[in-house]
Amino acid sequence: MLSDYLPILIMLVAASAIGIGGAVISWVAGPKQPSANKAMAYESGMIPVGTARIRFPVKFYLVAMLFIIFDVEIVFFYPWAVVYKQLHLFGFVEMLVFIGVFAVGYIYIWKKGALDWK
Amino acid sequence: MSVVTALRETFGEAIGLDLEFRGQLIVWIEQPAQIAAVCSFLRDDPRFQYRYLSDLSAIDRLTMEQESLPTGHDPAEMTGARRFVVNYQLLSMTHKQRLWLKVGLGAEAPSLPSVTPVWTTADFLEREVYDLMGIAFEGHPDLRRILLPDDWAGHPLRKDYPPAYEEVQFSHNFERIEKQRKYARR
Amino acid sequence: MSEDILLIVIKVAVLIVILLTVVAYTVYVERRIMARMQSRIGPNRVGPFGLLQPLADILKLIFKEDLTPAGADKVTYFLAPALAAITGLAAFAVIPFGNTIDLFGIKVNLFIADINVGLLYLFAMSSLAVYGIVLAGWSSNNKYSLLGGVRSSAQMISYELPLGLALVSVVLAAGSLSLGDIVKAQANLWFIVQQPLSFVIYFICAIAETNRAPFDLPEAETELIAGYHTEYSSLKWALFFLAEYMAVITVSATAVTIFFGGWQGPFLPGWLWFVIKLSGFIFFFTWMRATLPRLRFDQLMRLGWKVLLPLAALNLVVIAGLVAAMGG
Amino acid sequence: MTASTRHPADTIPTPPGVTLEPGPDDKLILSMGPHHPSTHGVLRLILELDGEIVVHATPDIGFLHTGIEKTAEGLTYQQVITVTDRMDYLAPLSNNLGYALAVEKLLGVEAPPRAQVIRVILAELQRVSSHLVWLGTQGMDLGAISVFLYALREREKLLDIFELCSGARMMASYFWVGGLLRDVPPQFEGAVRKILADFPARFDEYERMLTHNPIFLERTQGLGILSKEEAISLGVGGAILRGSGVDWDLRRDMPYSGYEQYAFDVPLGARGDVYERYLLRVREMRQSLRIVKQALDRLPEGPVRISDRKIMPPPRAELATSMEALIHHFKLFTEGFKPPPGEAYQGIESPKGEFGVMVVSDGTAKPVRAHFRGPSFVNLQSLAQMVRGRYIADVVACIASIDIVLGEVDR
Repeated sequence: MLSDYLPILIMLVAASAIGIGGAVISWVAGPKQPSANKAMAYESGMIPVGTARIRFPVKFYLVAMLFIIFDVEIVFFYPWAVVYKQLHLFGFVEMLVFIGVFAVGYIYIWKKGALDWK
Repeated sequence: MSVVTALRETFGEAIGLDLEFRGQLIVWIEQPAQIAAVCSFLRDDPRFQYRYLSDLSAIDRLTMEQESLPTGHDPAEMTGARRFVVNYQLLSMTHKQRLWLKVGLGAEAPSLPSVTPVWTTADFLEREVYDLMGIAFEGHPDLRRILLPDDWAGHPLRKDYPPAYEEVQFSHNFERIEKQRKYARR
Repeated sequence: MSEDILLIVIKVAVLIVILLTVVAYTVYVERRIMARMQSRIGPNRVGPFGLLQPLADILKLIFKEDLTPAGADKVTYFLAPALAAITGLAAFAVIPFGNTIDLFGIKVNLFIADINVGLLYLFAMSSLAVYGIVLAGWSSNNKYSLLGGVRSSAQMISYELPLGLALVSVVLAAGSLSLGDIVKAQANLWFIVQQPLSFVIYFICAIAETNRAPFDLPEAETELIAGYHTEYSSLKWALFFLAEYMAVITVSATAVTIFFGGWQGPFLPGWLWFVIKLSGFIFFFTWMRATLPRLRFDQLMRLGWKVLLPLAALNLVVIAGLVAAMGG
Repeated sequence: MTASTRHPADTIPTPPGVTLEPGPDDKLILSMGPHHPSTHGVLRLILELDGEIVVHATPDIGFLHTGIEKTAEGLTYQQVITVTDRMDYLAPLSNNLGYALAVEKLLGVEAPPRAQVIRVILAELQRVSSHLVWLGTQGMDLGAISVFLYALREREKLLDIFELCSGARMMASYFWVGGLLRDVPPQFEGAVRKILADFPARFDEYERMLTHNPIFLERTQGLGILSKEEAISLGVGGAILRGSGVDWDLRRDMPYSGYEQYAFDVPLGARGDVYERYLLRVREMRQSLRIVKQALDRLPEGPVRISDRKIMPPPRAELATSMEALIHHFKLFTEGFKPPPGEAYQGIESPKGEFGVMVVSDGTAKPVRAHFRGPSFVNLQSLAQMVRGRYIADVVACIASIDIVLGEVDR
């Protein structure tokens, strides 16, 4: 069972070799003539004002929180879906109940305006 | 009632010479301090409705010959008291008419009230005049150089600011070159 | 285990070489097709029909100077493109791209691994790919990059939900999360016929996942210059490109596998059918890029949350009802 | 006068009111331009951002300042035409026309009828070509890259016509004070008729790509709204002014160059958003073709230069036979002509709005002052108002809808 994942591991190792190798090759093969101007962050040809490392106001913070909750809920559908054909009508009704709960939460956040972020 | 008559009635002494040249109505405003009031009157008066400011520009008359002044320019006080002329091109969309207002300003620290409260569009136009001609507009919300860098020295459109090239001499332009010489870069 | 490790290693090596080649030539083909659509010529100078252009591009990028902007978080800046490329390549491991074939007397399965949670593995990899972008945007110490990275996460939280929900109904009909089983379940009827709405929702979300037009917000060049990879040069920049085109290939391959019967088809060998269907999708991606304007990211978010999500939920109920009615 | 000092590399002038260091409210100061794909040249916008929302946008211009007005003071009246080309380089013939008309007004002369009709034809074709570039960039800035290439493909055909007439594709300098550089070649009419026949279908093609495209609608409707009052007070022109519901077009309301003889509609909008401007410009292109057709049908025979030898040089052939012609030629090309002392302002409807020219003469052969009122320069002011409280992506759409040309903004 676990050995099914061995090919995946090998694939990951190979992909890592490409990914990290690629980054290293250009570092080795390319010329290196650093200068202060080259190292300056690009801001449309002007010298950057201030820094990019500020506390960035992420307006969709609330949506992101909701995303996590809903994503977890959706993951619950998967095991149910796999065995759905064995559950017959019970599975359908059960799912309706779950979707109902899901929908109530969804309608609530919509009405509360959490999705109309600005 | 013509616009000139109405202006004289309202502003009296402030309105100077008026003339028509090639179909253009030109009115001199004698008191620069009055310009914003005059513009505001012309914009709001239902008879005229000059609601659109087409253009705002300035002329430096430093090198102009006395006898060669355009019609309506007062030769007596050309370079001293009224070296600069600020032009306002007003447009009345209702009457499909233009009106050309002119204000003369002295050579020393020329300044006059801004018309930005009357027309938003005067913002950039006045900044351009300030930048290139060095005329200050009092009450402008943000009077900075607009085209040139902020630390540029001088105002390039003034006649005593030398061009970066030398004119080729012909028999017909000796005088002109001679006149420019004193302002030339050393 | 039916195959020994040596065979797996060979398969992985061959697959990766093929994928890299396919990515390079997808770029070439896209440029040629776009050029044709826009009455231009496109690359035609390097080699016959410009066929060596991708090679020339890669060689050029290898010998470019590798810049690290001042104030960048060096380790993250270095690893972000690698992370994007690794997840992009690794995701392909679970895709079955052909039937079992006989090669020199050895039976070779044309997939790296057919694990029983293949679909979830795909999700996991595609979600991880966003980290590459976000980290690249943040570590560059560039405001445009930062905005691009933030947009990318905004985009992710908009499309991932309907994407997940749309595929539940496929799992429901196939009764398995294994992609191999899903392909086999379509032996008689492709799922595109059975569940067209699931496919539409999946595909819209998939475009968003690949950051391609009309959802190419994190790198919208007319707004954010180059978005998250503004500061990257040389092969690191190429790795982002690799990741993006790998994502295009992976989501197209997933669409083929899940909705278009995978490698199944009459007369021709399985892998050829797979390639044909895949090419169709890649052409479609190019076509859209040449045609559609770009959405704004709040509009994408609205589309994801207010249109696609309820639609996907409704679709699920209907499909579940149908499956139950047919006696499941 | 001391030579000017440029900025030292480590300081950037910032307008008052823009704080450099982010304050406690986490404002991000982003410099958009001058080197940016969609600021249409070298416009720099200093954006004060709250997340991706623009709190304040300050245009910073002058990167392309070439001192055209100062240069003009050192050129003869006829020579100035070549520098007017370089202002709105997407519509050089419109600039030529405005300047030529202003000097003609100063001189009190009028171009011959044939020249006037040709001027109208070319000015309208120029309007179409300028709008095509706008259409392409508007599409491209919103991500529809193909429209850009299609629009420029069509523009090439218009540039072919300008090349046919003047020998130059962009910097035509074709309209002279007192007429034209030379008469149009015999192929001219056929070439223009071909355009008249081909273009309407092309416009339909663009409209199919954009007008009802849901993403395009989503991105442009309700964006960058200017009310009627704001539009007038801001002094904007062209499609922006008419998009806000101000029924004003200098060609119709203060006709010049014989525009009163042509029947055409002035498309008028009401909503004043980016989409409205898009619709208007596309309709304006169709109206321009209508004018071109009428003008071509009535193109009279006759000279294209006024006969006054003090203003326009004699035909080349005369130089070989007439001493007087030779003298005139020499005087005109060394000294130039001398208009009487006076001032003239002429506004024309350029593709982007009112292009105004003020020339002041003191009776010598060079203008004391030539001032150009560039429509792009004035229109740009409306940007700050349009983008306040919108997203960065909207800034790009608004810049494109204003249709600025930095050559004219900075002059």
